[in-house]
Amino acid sequence: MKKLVGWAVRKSPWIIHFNAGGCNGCDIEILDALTPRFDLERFGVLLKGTPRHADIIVCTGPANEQIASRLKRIYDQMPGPKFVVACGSCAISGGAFRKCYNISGGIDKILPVAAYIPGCPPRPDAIIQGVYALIEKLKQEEEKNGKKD
Amino acid sequence: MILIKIFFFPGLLFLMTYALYLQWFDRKVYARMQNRVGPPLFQPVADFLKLLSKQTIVPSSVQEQGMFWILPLISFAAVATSFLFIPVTASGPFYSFPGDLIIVAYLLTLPTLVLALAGWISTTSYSIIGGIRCLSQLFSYEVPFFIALLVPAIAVNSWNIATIATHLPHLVATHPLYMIPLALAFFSGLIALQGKLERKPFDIPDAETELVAGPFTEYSGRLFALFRITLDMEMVVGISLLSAIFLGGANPLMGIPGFVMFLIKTLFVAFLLAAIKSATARIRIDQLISFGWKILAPVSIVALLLQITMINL
Amino acid sequence: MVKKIDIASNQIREHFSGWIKTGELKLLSTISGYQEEGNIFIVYHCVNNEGAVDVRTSVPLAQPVLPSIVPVLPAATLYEREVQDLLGVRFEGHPDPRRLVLPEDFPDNVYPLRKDYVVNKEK
Amino acid sequence: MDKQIILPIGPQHPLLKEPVHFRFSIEGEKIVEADIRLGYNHRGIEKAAESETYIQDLYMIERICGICSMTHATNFAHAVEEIAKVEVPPRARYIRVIVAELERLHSHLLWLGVAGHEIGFDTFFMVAWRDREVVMDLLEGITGNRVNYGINKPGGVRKDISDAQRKELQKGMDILEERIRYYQKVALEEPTFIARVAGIGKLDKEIAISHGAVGPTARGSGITYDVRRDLPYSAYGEIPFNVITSDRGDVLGRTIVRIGEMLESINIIRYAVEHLPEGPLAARIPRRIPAGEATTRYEAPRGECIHYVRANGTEVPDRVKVRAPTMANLVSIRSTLLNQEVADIPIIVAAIDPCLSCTDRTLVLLSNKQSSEITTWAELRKKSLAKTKRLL
Repeated sequence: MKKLVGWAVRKSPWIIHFNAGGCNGCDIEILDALTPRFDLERFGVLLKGTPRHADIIVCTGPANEQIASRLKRIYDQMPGPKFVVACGSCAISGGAFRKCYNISGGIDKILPVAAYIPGCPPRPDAIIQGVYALIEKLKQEEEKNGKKD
Repeated sequence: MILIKIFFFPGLLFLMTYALYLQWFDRKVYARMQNRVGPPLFQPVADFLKLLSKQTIVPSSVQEQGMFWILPLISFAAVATSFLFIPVTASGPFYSFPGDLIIVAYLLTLPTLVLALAGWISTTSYSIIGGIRCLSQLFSYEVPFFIALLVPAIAVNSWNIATIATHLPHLVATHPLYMIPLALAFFSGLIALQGKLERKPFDIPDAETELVAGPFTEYSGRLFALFRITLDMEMVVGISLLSAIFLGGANPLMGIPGFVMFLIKTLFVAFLLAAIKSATARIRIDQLISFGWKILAPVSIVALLLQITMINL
Repeated sequence: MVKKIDIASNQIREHFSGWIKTGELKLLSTISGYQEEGNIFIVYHCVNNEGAVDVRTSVPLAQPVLPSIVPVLPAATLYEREVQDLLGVRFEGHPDPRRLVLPEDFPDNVYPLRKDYVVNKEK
Repeated sequence: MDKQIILPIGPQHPLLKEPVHFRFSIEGEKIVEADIRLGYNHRGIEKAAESETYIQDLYMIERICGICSMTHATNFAHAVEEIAKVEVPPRARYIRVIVAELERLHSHLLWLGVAGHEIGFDTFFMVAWRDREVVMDLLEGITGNRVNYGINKPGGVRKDISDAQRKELQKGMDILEERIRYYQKVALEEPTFIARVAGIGKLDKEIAISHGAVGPTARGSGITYDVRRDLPYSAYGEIPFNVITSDRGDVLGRTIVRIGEMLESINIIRYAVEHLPEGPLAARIPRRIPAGEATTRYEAPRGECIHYVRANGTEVPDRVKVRAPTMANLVSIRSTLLNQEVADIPIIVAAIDPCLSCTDRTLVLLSNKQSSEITTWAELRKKSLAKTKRLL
């Protein structure tokens, strides 16, 4: 039964997008990944409005000080097995804005990040590859603790 | 024997699998119309299982915790029972008695009421407004939907779905003139069904860009899975009801077994719904009410009057 | 090229209301401010019928008060609030002098764009 | 019983790609009061810009906004060139116009798709964005990156346009023109689209002028102000084009203006590609910019964007002020939103095509106190629950 549920979680990752003060270049590319040319729905990925329905939160932007607390709160509202994907070099390390002292220098200072997608902005196919890498990581973790217990 | 019929073939299990299949079919057609690739076949199954395994959060601000849990079950039960009256195989529905058309029609309105209640209970400003919109939308498409159902009933003058399904094709063959009111009724019934299932252009309650997810905003995990599967089952019941009474349901035609005919007709109607969904934008609530009363209701009333006059001719 | 006009700080409102009455002012693009030694310069970037004009005025650092032009020209509401946030210039008569851009938990009367302010990167 | 509910939208909401916070108090479905809270997208670029050289600044200023990065890059480069009194060679000016118009095309197509999405017309979103890929490929061909092109540098341009790319550009323009003509037909005839767009978000001319609206939002209300024609920069003086306006004043008017502008951009690009002059790509510019100041204006896809740069003779700017077009349009949005329907909020907000990462680029300080009196989506929900209970 656990294997079946694991398969289901991997096959239908619903994402919610959170812009933590970025330049919305990455946000456009995420939306672009849903359009006909790159269509994320092939992997069952759906963009959901409320944190209640989402499994993966894709964060972009260097998370400036004011939005950091909101980001944490949205993350707490997400149910069940949830993952964070930091998309774009701003989200990873503050990127072009690392000199501005208002930012907290990347999403991993606030939330446990499961996958990083480098690029400024990453191409839509890089974003798809990132989500796919996260799914692969889930599979390996499952095999690992599958053998353990 | 009866238990197997209830739970397996024409009953629950078949309904759920067919509901998931139709959801996939609908999303695939919708995607292909936007020349996207669209989800793989097993996608709805994966979505359903994943939602079941997710943690269910009930917000503390909800006073009636119990109510929050029961609502999805009520609507699930309502839709499941209504499916028992629909003829799926040539041998007719599981249970049918004169007047089951009215029962099914009312059971179909129950989920919408439950949805409005769910929106009201979860007390977020988004879901409250979503709930209100559910109710205001209810009035604008229920009346045309009922009238549209009446037209074939009057033509065959019986309230029993099974008898309508079997007799209608012969009736139309003998009086080709009946085609006009039946076509009109089918058209308004289809549009009203689109409104009942809250699909575009009538998906006003859970308009994603304004109200986030309307009544569903607070639901997550198992409860949301139940709601989602109920909506799909409601689609299956609605479509098969329409195809039963208008297109002659599951009676075999030139050697094709009844069940296959049932599948072909329902897929045809589902394709129509998906086409409507992809071609239109979401209209506003006041436009919906004016559209419902100024266009949909008159069309179905005209169809009804035409049908009545034709019978007495 | 951009025409430059210098005006004393107390005549700002009359100057702009005059322009609006004669219909000369087509658009107030924005208001920007910078600090130089003892006083803060406020520059009103406008577009008139014949081209771009920068109207500049200055206020002493010790007493940075300027009449607001919002009653005459509503377009300036957000620009004045922004300069107020960042340079600490108080605009008298501004209908809604709430904080615009700085976060709520930002210490009051510390103005980031002033020269004396140093970037304290705690990270 | 007029029950007033506070409907908070933002900072995290499917309608907004970026964090801004609108707070509407509504009665039934009518909006009674609208309030806006910025600051969520604030990175503190201007203070940081004062501690980096002009070249490094250009790298950061270009990333103020993902959709109009060429706007900020060209505008900043113009300001520096004006202070240093450097003459940009004609070929560079033409290449800047070509890339600028390509960016306007992709930005307007993006807006068209998002507007369709806001009113639930997802097919329009998918189709508009699929055709936007044509522009993105052209941009990537010329500048090497889909967004944040990095083609500008103070004094000129970094990359050239080869003859093969010129043919590609012409081919791309033909495909786009045919698609955009189709969108024009859809926007003017498709009943459900028109039903959601006509007559709402009315902004009449006087308010637009007094509230300082710019770009398509102003031109949709009949104001004929376009920086490319009134204060021409780079090669716009030599390229014939006309300014599209409509005096409908509502969201449909702005849609007509934007689609018209797209067709104009195609003609501008075709003209520029044919008349691309020969010559060097950039002029030498000294590292230390002599003291001085410059105010430069640029017609961004969303309206007039203004940069004000002060130099003090060193290689680091003394003051950089950026005002993005959306900041100008935010003042007039309140009047377009009052007593409209809740269902129309997204399309009216989308009608000014807010680009908040531009608006918010000024300065914020790091602080550790965590008290906040204006709260987020979640806390506001608690606030609105308390308020609704009190009012019920």
